[in-house]
Parts: sequence; structure tokens; C-alpha cells
Amino acid sequence: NLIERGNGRTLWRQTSGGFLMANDVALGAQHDATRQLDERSIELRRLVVRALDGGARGHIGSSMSLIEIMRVLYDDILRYRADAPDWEGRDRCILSKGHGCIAQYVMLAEKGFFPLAALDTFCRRDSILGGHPEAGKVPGVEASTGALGHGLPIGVGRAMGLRIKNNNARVFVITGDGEINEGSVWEAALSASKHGLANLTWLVDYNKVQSAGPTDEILPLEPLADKLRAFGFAVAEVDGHDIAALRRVLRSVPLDRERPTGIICHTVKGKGIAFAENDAAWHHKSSINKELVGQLYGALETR
Amino acid sequence: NLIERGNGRTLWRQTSGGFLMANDVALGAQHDATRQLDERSIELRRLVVRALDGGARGHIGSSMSLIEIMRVLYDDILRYRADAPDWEGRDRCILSKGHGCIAQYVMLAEKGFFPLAALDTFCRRDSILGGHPEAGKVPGVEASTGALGHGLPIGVGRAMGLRIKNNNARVFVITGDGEINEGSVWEAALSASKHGLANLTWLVDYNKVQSAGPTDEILPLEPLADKLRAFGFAVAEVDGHDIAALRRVLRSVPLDRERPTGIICHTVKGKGIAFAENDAAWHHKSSINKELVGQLYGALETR
Amino acid sequence: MRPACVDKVFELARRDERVTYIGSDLDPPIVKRMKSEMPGRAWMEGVSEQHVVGMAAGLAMEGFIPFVHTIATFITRRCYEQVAVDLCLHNLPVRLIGNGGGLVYAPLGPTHLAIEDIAIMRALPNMTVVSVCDADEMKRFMDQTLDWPGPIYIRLAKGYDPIVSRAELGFKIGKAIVMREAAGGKKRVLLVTTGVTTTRALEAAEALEADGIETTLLHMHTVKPLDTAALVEHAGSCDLVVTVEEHTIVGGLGSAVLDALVEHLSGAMPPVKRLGIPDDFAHKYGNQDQLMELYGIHPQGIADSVRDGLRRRAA
Amino acid sequence: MRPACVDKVFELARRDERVTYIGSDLDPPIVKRMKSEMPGRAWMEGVSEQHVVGMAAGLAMEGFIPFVHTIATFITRRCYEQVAVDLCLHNLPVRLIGNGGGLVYAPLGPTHLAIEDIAIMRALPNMTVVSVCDADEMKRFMDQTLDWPGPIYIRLAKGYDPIVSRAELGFKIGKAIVMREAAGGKKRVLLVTTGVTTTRALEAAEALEADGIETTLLHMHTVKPLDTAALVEHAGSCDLVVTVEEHTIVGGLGSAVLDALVEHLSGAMPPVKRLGIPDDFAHKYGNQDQLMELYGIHPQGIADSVRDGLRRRAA
Ligand SMILES: Cc1ncc(C[n+]2csc(CCOP(=O)(O)OP(=O)(O)O)c2C)c(N)n1
Ligand SMILES: Cc1ncc(C[n+]2csc(CCOP(=O)(O)OP(=O)(O)O)c2C)c(N)n1
Ligand SMILES: [Mg+2]
Ligand SMILES: [Mg+2]
Repeated sequence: NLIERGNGRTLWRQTSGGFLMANDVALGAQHDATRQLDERSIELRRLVVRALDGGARGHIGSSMSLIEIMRVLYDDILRYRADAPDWEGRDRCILSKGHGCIAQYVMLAEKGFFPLAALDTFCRRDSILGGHPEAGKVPGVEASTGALGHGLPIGVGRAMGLRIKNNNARVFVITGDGEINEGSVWEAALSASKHGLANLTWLVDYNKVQSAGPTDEILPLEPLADKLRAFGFAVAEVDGHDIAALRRVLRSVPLDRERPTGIICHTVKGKGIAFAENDAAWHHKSSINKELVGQLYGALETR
Repeated sequence: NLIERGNGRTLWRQTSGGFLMANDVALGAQHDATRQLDERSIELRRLVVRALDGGARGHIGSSMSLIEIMRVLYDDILRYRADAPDWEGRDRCILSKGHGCIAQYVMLAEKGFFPLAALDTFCRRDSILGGHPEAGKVPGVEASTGALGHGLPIGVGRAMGLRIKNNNARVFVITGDGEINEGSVWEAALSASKHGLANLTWLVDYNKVQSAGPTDEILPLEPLADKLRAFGFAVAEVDGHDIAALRRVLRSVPLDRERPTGIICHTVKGKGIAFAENDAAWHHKSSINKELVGQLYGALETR
Repeated sequence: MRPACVDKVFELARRDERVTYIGSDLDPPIVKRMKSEMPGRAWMEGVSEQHVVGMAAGLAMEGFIPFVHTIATFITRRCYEQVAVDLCLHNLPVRLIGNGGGLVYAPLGPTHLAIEDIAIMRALPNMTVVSVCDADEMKRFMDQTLDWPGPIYIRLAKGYDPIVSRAELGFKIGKAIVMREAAGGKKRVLLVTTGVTTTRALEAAEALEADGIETTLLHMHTVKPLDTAALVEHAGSCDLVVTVEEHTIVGGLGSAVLDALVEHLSGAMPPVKRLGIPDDFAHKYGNQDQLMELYGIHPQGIADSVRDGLRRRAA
Repeated sequence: MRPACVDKVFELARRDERVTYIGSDLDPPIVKRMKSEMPGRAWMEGVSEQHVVGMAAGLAMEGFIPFVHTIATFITRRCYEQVAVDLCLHNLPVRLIGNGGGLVYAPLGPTHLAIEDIAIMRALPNMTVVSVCDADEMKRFMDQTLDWPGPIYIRLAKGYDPIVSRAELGFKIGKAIVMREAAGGKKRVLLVTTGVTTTRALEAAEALEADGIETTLLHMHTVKPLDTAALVEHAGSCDLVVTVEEHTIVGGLGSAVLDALVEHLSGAMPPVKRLGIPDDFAHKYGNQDQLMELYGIHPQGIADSVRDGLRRRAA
């Protein structure tokens, strides 16, 4: 069913599964705040708190908004071998918003890339798990990120390389929303589109908050779907905390056989920690004491 | 009259004056190749050749595609005082595609910012006129450009500064099309839109050719108007060699009182030199001998 | 040092209406102050360092003095061409405030460490590079930024560093400060330091004094332009010169010192040891102090290097 | 040198299927060759240096050896953070071919001159910096790029420069080449050069020989890693060391030489003069030779500096 938008300019198509598909047109999927997180989502968040506790610091809001995206990727979508992280047939998953790495560390540990106990060493001198993820140090991490705006160019290169090798593995790049203020992202988007990289999927963790405040105040991104589309991506929008919807949209990738896919995931920064949700003040804490750790665990219990 | 486009997605509005206005929607104005250049346009191009001759080198195609844009700006639109280039009330005109500088040098010389004879010194050791324009050296040049993608960020800063000073001068930034491959341009576009800089106008010299070939091959930009619009600009498209149409659209700036204006000028690289038109091989020549100079003058006579 | 710096921007803005402030998605508390204390002249821009530097250039062209504030490694690496062309080539009075110079962001890994910022900023004509040692000195320095003509790169340390600077020694951009002077002992060592390595080296000097080793400590808060006169004056009569920086040993303070000494003391060069970060990315996380220790630029490491240098000299 | 370099990329690509080529809107004739000679493994990308370096990193992560080719100042300045993080931190075998190093683009003004490219590339861990002196040497060098592990910055000169390199002297990345050796005269000078200053310095050496001044010329095609052993060996016995580079005197070859000499010849340092581009943007246009003359890094200027250095030494 095609629905015309207010200004008569864009049309969107509501699918059965709670996300919006758009080969050419789409807008509007928002996060449904009334849906409850399930036990697995809560447990993964507990592991995030475990790492925050281990490092006594970390990007709280940035990691929490990513959980369902990473969970669905590692549970249902990505091909990989935890015991052979460099397996040539693996899908390449690049967390471009490297500061959200705890969410990825948690999934990698859970899947057996390294022991869960490593989470306790987060950010410590001799840890493999730094405040940003480093390839070569952390099994399963494809690129050392942390400087924003690097993942999509690298993803384009990898997707081109896979194409040359006739390797049908896919590349997934996850950026933040503030991150895509960076021009390098748009440079890469133009190139991905030029090369028709259907093996490349760009997910935006659209939590509407960047480091210093709401994106609407710091640097508004709307109309975001129009931007991706104008830069040559086939676009879908999805509630980034809705497991079923994420599964469905990610299983339908590529959305178009001749274009790269862009998936705008509507999320909540700090999701699951009521007092931290939607608040830039919880983007990062350089000091997390036991009391706060307790509050974080406590907040998860009330969900 | 609203005309629907092939795919039913975008609409455009044809105005009486040969350009396309679009507060929200526009596409399609193309250059009309059958229209003749008038004598003034030919004479300005002769001055370009004079500089090319003086320097025995230069960006031929890049300068020729700019002539009508620069001519209308300096003849009809910009406020300035040739004898007081730093006059606080002047409009700020930033040639971001600095490699097209001969087109600006010609206009500045013609308007008396410096003697026409300076054109003969182009690129020479002690000249004020280098292969890219330098502020502080060339009266009337607002910023030293040549590295692509710098003009729009600088223009945003100037427009913000003018706003603080309650100075109603306007800022015009002219970029190439290949130039806007640079991410810095899109970073600035987001910011210009955030700040609602109605005193800023961005003109794209959309000649469809960059340094190494056609933009469609090197890095396709379509749908270009959609890109500008999605980045928050009020957009118009115009035949960039049609004096009357350029005048009309530039006189109607700002197109929107709360948004920056983007004007996509459909042009022909090398315009006026039949053998050089639309051909990346004539983007730049590092050696121009007298014979070629003769051919360039000759080509202008046949228009 | 960071609050002192930002406070000063607001104070200067109250005094001088040319002052403007641009953040790049950095510090939420600042946003609020900006809006109340300098409305219309302060902005929190996005994560777009290239644009932000160009925008600052545009403001400076219109007569303003913009202070641009973000993380040190991003304001130097990510927009290097904009710094070179928009700021240095135009020689505009833009001030770049780089948060977390050196190893401050140790737990965040190598993408966040600013280890070659001084090297690449010094390589640019017209750039001034300043790295003060504490919050008090920051205030004295900031007062002088209004009248300094070209661009300045301001390297911030971690913040809440101990105060070792002394008001009575004054402050002038480009003028080194003698923080302690060797008494007329037998073994005379010149320590040349910048930023918080000054603090570390002062501690080392105390320990050395207990061993009878006399040190002069020249605090080079301004790495560019370098105070060659002060350097040559103190180095000439020394048995050993040791430079200490929280920065790669390639192209930073140590190299600047060598360039100057070789030019002016040709033939009569004292031995020079350059301490700093080896030419490598950090392989450890932890904290700033742990990495400084790893690299031997903590008080103990500095003292040991001095002793070792003197031993070699004697041998 | 530019055609020699690009030809070699195509030749290597024929030999080794890991080789890929990325242009950044540069050279139309290359586009055609790319398409015919290495279809599917060569691309002409747009004017987007940041992306192009990231893309090359991605290709290298997939096992390829990408050669990225664009103008020297843009491939070093504009994407500096990508070079630092994507290439050097990951230590990937990407080769950056920088067109028009130094003053080649003199008529195009300071935005196009690469005057601090060596300084900023050297400041990065894992980076190799190579600046050969002519097209023949370029070929010998390029043959070795297949097996070199990390990133390489390749600084190109103008092209069609006279051939002065000699096949019999060999070529090894990181190994300096003695282009001429001082006979046992009284006044012995060591010239240390890179890129086409080698050619200029050879001419200067001839002129000096006529005056009875014996020079050894050490061609440092590889500025990083520096061949410290060769340098120390030849410098130790000299009356004067003169470094010559088409590059700012801040942080380039001259500084690298000082760093090494001070470390290894501490106490027994010969006087060193560093010739290069002063710490300033170009104020003139014209051509490369005119600017080299202006800065005294043409044969006559080099010879004069040597004579002057020896005079001071004697005084
Ligand atoms: C190039 C660069 N500039 C600045 C930063 C500092 N920084 C880290 S996170 C962040 C905000 C990112 O916001 P967003 O992408 O929205 O992330 P999220 O909301 O998911 O945390 C910034 C500015 C950085 N890491 N890299
Ligand atoms: C940052 C940067 N990268 C590369 C170049 C080299 N360059 C000069 S002109 C040009 C092509 C520009 O194409 P376009 O913007 O379409 O200009 P026009 O067609 O008007 O000449 C390139 C790549 C440059 N000047 N600056
Ligand atoms: Mg966000
Ligand atoms: Mg063009």
C-alpha cells in the first residue's frame, strides 16, 4: 500500500513487518517506546555494564542504542566463524562508530571470539579491549575505528575487493548519526553508488543525539532518508530496537540488486537505562564508580 | 505550470525566463546549445585567451564554462567598488573552483580592480595573477582557493560574520561539479542549512566534466538538485550561458528567506571553443604555444 | 587547563566583541554557557572538522577572532589542509584549541592520541604552537591571544594538572621561561620541556639535585616560534641537553631544539638527548601516566636518562 | 618519472594480481590505459582524497596492493587522518603516489606546492617515504614495492628530469646510495640529498671539485626509514655536512639527518647546514627552477652554501 506524504513529494510503502521499505521512496518509521526489551536484550546490556564497570568508564548511551542492531546482526544475519575470525567467507562487519564498541565486544565475547572475562579488562593497560576497537587486537574486529567517518570508505574498498575476488561475502557498516556530519561519509556514499555496490549495507544508528546534544540542535540531518536516496542508496527505515523488524529488513538486504543499501535505524540513545535515555550527558563518562554501576544494573531491572 | 517527471517522483515548474525555480522541487534545465554567444561574451573569452597566452598555460575548459556566470555576477548582481576592494558593503564573491580564476581575473580587470595588462603576466614569477587566485595579492579576490572544496565552508563563516555585524552584504560561492565530490562541501552545506543562511548563495558550474572525464563516468552526481535540496538548500536550475536567465535567477536570490540558495548552472566545459567543448582533455594545458593561441582566437571568431 | 582555557574564551569575549567560539560536537556543558554568555557569537557545530576550520577562516576574514575547540588529534589531522590553506596561508587569527594533547586519551587508543600534532603544526608557515604547563599559565597565555596576529594551535593537557608555573616569571608568547636554574655545580644539565613534561621534569630535577646534578629547566611553552636565543644561551655552557616531550620524537620539540642548536652552536654542540614517544603507535591502553612511564617520560625516567647521558659523556 | 611510475604500476599489475590502481580525478590518458590493461582492478575515482585513501585501505585489508595516485599536496594534506589511521595504524601495503612533490607546480601557487609533505609523512609511525631522483631509479624502486610490508609515500618530481642514477649502484628501499665519493682531498664535504636535489647537488659537486673541494654525495631516496648507518659512516670524517631538499627546512630530510647525527655522533658532530625552502609560503609563481633558484637550492646556490660553510668553519 502506497501512501502519499503531506507535501505530495514522497511516497512510502508500509510493509507487514513494522519497517518501511523504499526502493525509491520511504519515510517515517519511528521507534516504538512502548515495546519492552526482552530478556536477551537486557542480558546483553548487563554485559555492557560489566565492561563499563571493568574500565570504570565508557560510552554508555552510544553502546546501549546499538544493542539490538548488533544482536540481530550477530544472531541472525552475519556469516562468521568465531574460531576463525579471518575466515575468507565471513561477512565484514565494520563498526564505524567505534566509540560504541562495547556493544560489539559483548556480541563477540558471547559468540566465543574471546572469553567474556575480557570485558572486565575494558580500557586497562594490557587489555585487548580498548575504548575504541582495534583490528589485529580484537578477534572479529575488521577495522580500527574511533575516528569517525572512516568506516564507509573502508567498507567501499572491502566491497570492491570482494567483488574482484568473486567472494559473495557482504559488507555491513554501522555509523552513528552525528558521525555522518563528516564529509568523508558522503564521499564514500557517492562512490558506493557509482560502483553499484549491492554487497554493501550502511546502517545508521539514528538515535537523534550526538556528543554535545540532540542532532536537531547540533546539526540537523532531516530529511535523512532523502539524503541517502539522493546519494544513490536504496533506503529502508526501521525501529532499531525491534528485533523482528530488524531481522526482516536485514534479511531482505540488498534492497536493490544494483545499488548499495542504506538502513536508517531509529533508536534511542541510552536505550534501556531510563535515566540516560535521549540525553547527551550520558554519551560518555570518563569515570564510572561502583555506585553508578549499581544504578545502571538497577535501571535494567526495571525494564 | 507544473510538469511531472518521467518516474512520477519529482515535479518542476517552468518559469517564463528559461530557468527552473524550485523552492522544493525542480529538475531539468539544460543548456541550449543553439543560442549564440553575444559579442561581450566573445570579447571576455578573448581576454581569457590573452591570459592563457601570457602564462603559456592554464585551465582552458574550466575558465570558459564560467564566463557568463562571472559576467552576470559582476555586471548585474554584485555590489563592489573596484577602487576600494575591501569596502565593507561589498558582496563577497568566492570562486571556490579557483582553477577557473582566469574568468574572474578577466572580470576584475575589466571592472578596473587592476589593469588589463596584468593578464599578460599570468603565472609569471612576479605576477599578482597566479594559476590559482590569492587573496591579498589580487584585488577583489576574497579567498585563496585552488584546493577544491574550501569555498563553501569559508562562505558559511563569512555569512555568519556578516550576520553578526548586521551587514546585509551577500556571499556568493561558485564551485565546480567535480569539486563537490569533496566531503567538505557537504559538511558546509549541512551547516549553512542549520543556520538558515539566506545571505549565502552557492552556484554550481555544472559543466558535467571534471579533470579526468565526464562526471557521469568519474563520479556521477545525479540527482544533483535532490542532493542540494536534501541538504537544505532552496534550489534553482538555470542555463549557465543564458545571460537573461542568469540575471533573472540571480536577481531573485535568496530563493527562500530562511534557507541558503543553491543554483545549479548547466554549462558547457570549454564553452565557445568548439574543439574544446565537453572534453576533459582541455581541462588544463600546461603548455600553450602561439599556434594554439591562434587556434583559440580563431575558434572564438566562428561563434 | 581545559576549563581555564574555555573560561578565558568567555572572558575575552566579554572584553572584545571580535571573539567568537566554535565547538565541534564536543562538550555539552559549554553549549549552555555559550548560549547565555555570548549569544550570537558562539556555536556548537557538528562532527565536521574540515568545515569548522573553513568557517572559522571565513569569520576571521570578516574581522573576528574565532576560537575553535575540539579533540587535539582531530583538529590537527582531520582538517590539516584547511589549517594549512585557510588559516596559515591566509595568516588569520584563528585559535585552535586541541583537547587532550599527547597521551591524555590513553584508554581510548591510538585513534585518539595526539602524538604528532606538534610536528605537523610546526611544519606549517605562520603557525604558532603553544603548550602551556598548567591552568594558571593557560590564563596568562590566553590574555595574549587577542593581539597575536596569525593562527595559534593551543595544545591542552588533561586538566587538573598540578600548578607549577609562577606568575612572577611572567608569560610572553615565544619567550621561554627558566623554571629553575642550575647552581654553579660541576655537572650542568639543561632540560628543555613543554606542556606537562615541564611538571614531570621539575620533579626529576629535584631528584637529580639530591644526587648533586644541577639542572636548568627551560620551559618552552611556545614550540613555534622557538625561543632560540634563550635556548642557545643556556645550552652553550652545558654538559648535556635533554629535551622532554609528550610527543613522537620525530619532528617535535626535540627536533626543533636540534635544528636551532646545530645552526647556532655549530662545532660546539653539547650532547643532546631527546626523550619522547618512540616512533610507533601506542600498543597499550590504561592511562596517561602509565603510558608516560612506559615511554620513560615520567619523573623517574627523565632522571634516569639524565644520569645515563652524563655517564656516557664521562665515558 | 611520472610516466615511469605509472607504467610500472601497470607492469606490476600484469605480474601480480594483488596490484590495483586508484586515481583521484587526475590524468585522463591513464583512464584509458587502466580500463584496457587492468580491467576491474583500476578505477578513476572523484575528487575525494579522504574516501580514496579509506577505499585503498579496504582493498588492502582484502589482500590487495593499491597504488593511489593524485597530486602530492592533496594526498598528504587533505586526507592526513586517513593516511594516519587507515594506512599507518593498520600498517597496510598501500602506495601513495604524490604528483608534483616540492615546487613542481610553481605557476599554480602555494595551494599546489607540496612543501611539508615529507615532514608530515615522516611523523607517522610505519610510513615509508621515498623520493627517487629520476625515471630510471623510479623503475628500480617500483620493482621493490610488491614485497614492502607497510604503506609507502612516493614523491614524484616534475618528470623528464635528467637521468643521473646508475643501475650499477643498485637500489634498495632504505639504503642510501653514494653517488660520488670524495677523493682524499683536504676539505671534505658530505652532501645529503633526496629527489631531484640529488641532480642539482651533483652539478654543484662538479663545480666545487674544480675549486679543489671534495664532496661525497649521499642520495637519500628513502627519507624514512633513514639509512643512519650510511649517514654516520660518511659524516663522521667530514668537515661539513650539507643537506639539500626541495622541502621546508622544518621537519624534512635535514631534520631527519640532524636527529640521526646528534644521536650517533654526539660530541663529535661536524657542522651541518640544512638547505631547503624557508619556513614560508611561496610568494612567487614562475616555474620550479625559478623558485629553486630563489631558495638557493639550485646548483650554484648549493655550491655557494658549501663554500660559505667551509669559510665559517675555517674562521
Ligand atoms: C573525526 C572525529 N571527530 C570527533 C570525534 C569525537 N566524538 C566521538 S563520539 C562523537 C559523537 C558521535 O555522535 P553519533 O555519531 O551520533 O554517535 P552516538 O550517538 O551513536 O554515540 C564525537 C564527536 C571522533 N571520535 N572522531
Ligand atoms: C583538493 C583538491 N584535489 C584535487 C585537485 C586537482 N584538481 C584541480 S581541478 C580538478 C577537477 C575539478 O573539476 P570541476 O570541479 O568539475 O571543475 P571544472 O569542470 O569547472 O574545471 C581537480 C581534481 C584540487 N585542485 N584540489
Ligand atoms: Mg547519535
Ligand atoms: Mg566540471
